[in-house]
Amino acid sequence: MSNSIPFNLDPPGTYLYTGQMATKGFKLTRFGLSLRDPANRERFLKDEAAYMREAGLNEEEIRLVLARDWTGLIEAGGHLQAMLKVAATVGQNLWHIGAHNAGMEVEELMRICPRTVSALPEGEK
Amino acid sequence: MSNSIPFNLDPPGTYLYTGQMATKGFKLTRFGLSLRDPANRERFLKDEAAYMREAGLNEEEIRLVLARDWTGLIEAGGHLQAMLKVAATVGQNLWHIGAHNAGMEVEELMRICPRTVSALPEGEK
Amino acid sequence: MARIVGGFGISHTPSMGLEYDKGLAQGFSPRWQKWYDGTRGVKAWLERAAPDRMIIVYNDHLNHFDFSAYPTMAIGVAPEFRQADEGWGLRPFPSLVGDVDLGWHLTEKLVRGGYDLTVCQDLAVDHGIYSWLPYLMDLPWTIPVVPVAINMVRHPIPTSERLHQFGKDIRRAIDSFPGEDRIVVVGTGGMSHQISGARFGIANETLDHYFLEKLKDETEELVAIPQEELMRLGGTEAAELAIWFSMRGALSDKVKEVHRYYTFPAITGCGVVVYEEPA
Amino acid sequence: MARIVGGFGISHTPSMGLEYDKGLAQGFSPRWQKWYDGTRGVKAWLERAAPDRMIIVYNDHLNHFDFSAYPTMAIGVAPEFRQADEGWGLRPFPSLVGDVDLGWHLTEKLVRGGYDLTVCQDLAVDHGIYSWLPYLMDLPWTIPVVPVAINMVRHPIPTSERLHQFGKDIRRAIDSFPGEDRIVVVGTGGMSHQISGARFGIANETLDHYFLEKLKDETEELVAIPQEELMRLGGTEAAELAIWFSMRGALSDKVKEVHRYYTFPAITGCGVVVYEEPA
Ligand SMILES: [Fe+3]
Ligand SMILES: [Fe+3]
Repeated sequence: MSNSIPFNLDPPGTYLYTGQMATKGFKLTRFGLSLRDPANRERFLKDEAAYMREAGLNEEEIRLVLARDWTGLIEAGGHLQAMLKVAATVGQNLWHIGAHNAGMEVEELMRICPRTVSALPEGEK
Repeated sequence: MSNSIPFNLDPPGTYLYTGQMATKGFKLTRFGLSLRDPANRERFLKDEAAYMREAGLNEEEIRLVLARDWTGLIEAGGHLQAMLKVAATVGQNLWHIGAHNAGMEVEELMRICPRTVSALPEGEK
Repeated sequence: MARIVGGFGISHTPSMGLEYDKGLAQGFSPRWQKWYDGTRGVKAWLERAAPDRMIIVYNDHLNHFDFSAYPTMAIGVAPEFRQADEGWGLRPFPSLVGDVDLGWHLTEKLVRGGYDLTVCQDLAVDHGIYSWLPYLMDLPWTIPVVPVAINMVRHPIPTSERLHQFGKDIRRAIDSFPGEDRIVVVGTGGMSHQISGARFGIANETLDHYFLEKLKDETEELVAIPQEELMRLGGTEAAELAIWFSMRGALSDKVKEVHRYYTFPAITGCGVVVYEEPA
Repeated sequence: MARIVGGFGISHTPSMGLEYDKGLAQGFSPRWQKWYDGTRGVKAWLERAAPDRMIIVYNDHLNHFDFSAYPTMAIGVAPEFRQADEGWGLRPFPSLVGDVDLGWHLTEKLVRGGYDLTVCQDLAVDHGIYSWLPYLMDLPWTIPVVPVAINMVRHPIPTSERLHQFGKDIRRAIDSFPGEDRIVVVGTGGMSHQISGARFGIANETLDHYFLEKLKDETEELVAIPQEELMRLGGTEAAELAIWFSMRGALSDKVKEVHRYYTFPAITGCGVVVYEEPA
């Protein structure tokens, strides 16, 4: 297995998005998705904290966004697709999120991707 | 069978709300439901035709609303529940819609309701 | 393991709620007084049953959802469910307390079991629940609820067979819900009535009594009645009776009927029946 | 009677669409050029197949729906479906033409047949469809489409068995659709990839080839693989492969594979396979 990618669904390798996560991150996800609207993107960029407070985020969630702590945001229940809207709005992209999640620099991650593994369902070869 | 109520689902006795009706009356229904919001009710009452034009209704639909032609509106695909919001906004209620549908005065309809019938599924007595 | 201790089927109509508010303020009309009196036994039973959680299968009337996206089956999973403004302002009642834990548990079991639920983390509830809850449960409302909304406003609607099976699968899902909680399942939908077309006001009390009589032990016979037949005889809105099958399906064969009442105050058959599981 | 003339399964990713736009404007990157070349056979087949209508089973990525009401299965029934703004503006493509007649026909058959579809009369479509349609079909887009969106963004998602059966039931529904129309069914979902967590970028080409190899004749074997296993080996987004089963289920046992291509340009397995029904 290259890059020692584990074949399991446990964090920090994988954050499975479940109902419990959706409850925990409801406001965070809603906030991220609000940035699908160009007018909201503009308002957010003018004053990030104010926009988030209005969206009902708590101080910890606001801190995570301001710090671009993508891993913390995903752990807090922000759905990846919603956090991706936040990243895009602040001039980052999926690679920034991935690099933060994988604990490496963007360039390093881009260099090692695709991270080839080779395995088939049990009983197959 | 009292009031000669027919045991079938054909118009004008019954207007079954199907997908085709929902397509035909999409804007009309959407307009009616917009009046669930008090602010919209106010705007509508200020200038009914203008509000409806903004909601994308065509001239015939606007005419039907202005005429409180509840039967015509239902035939045009306006869902009863949505037309009920229109009625409530203009100071009418379910009885006005029912009386218009049944072709009688409100008082007359109220007097004969409940319009008792007695029948069981086929094969039962 | 959690268990279902009983359930009830009950009609709902906007007037049922509005007349109650009016009655509290300025005295009840005799037509409606009967209904509120007739449901007191349900309230007493509910206090005895002492549920820790409730599942309410009901239907929305275009008061929350609209046709941009109208779900055939939607489950509410949120800490609270506010009251929907039906177009004439809010009634003086608080939000429902939502049951997030049971909501996700049911979602998991039912979606993986073949129900294509739309999961609502934000849901406003209309007279489908608000028209009867205020006189069946004292304030403050503390028992957490999982509301399940079934499409009854546009055809096609789900079949009676499916709604009955849905109840059975709710029961199976409860079997694997951890803890010792007592759960009550409610099914609510109008009995005979029709509120549009020239057949406005049709009232088939015979049909409603027949339904209440057979629901407990001759369920399959009722389920087999084509929904068209229910609408033909009892008015289009009588199709909502199919929702009661979910409640019935969630209960066992051994239930005892502990309360039943029926009246026809104005343009809708108003009925209720309560079933209790053996201890 | 209408009939299904074939179908295809295809990956989708946002970059697949964005790289295409960039490529048109300033030349294609070699990584992506391969993919656009590899899909030319699909375009040629589609022209030969000359469908009158198309059914596309895909998934939304929180670009239209949100968690206030996220459907497990939603069907679009409207005259047109606009493109969703995914957060970085619209791409220069028109709306899809919607197939209202087939949409309601499928809704009727499928809801009455036990699928709890959320019916969307207003629906914006994201890269689930827009990332591949522009290079498989010349403008103007005139073939009316019924889009069906499957939840893949939050667990629980529907089982592979159900999605496979869903395809079979689409086929049955088509059998009763009047006319002589030719219908193509598409299933689109990512192949191996994972775009969050420390496993970001996982690429299991072995798994993807295995899937493409078995989909036609050893469908049941693939359907039996737990979705957890697909995610464990191919990344969480590999669960979207289950959507391909709906396409496969809608086709007969007699289909011929007429095109297949696979590459791995960046962080997602990009594959396509086309099946044609015998004439
Ligand atoms: Fe109702
Ligand atoms: Fe996808």
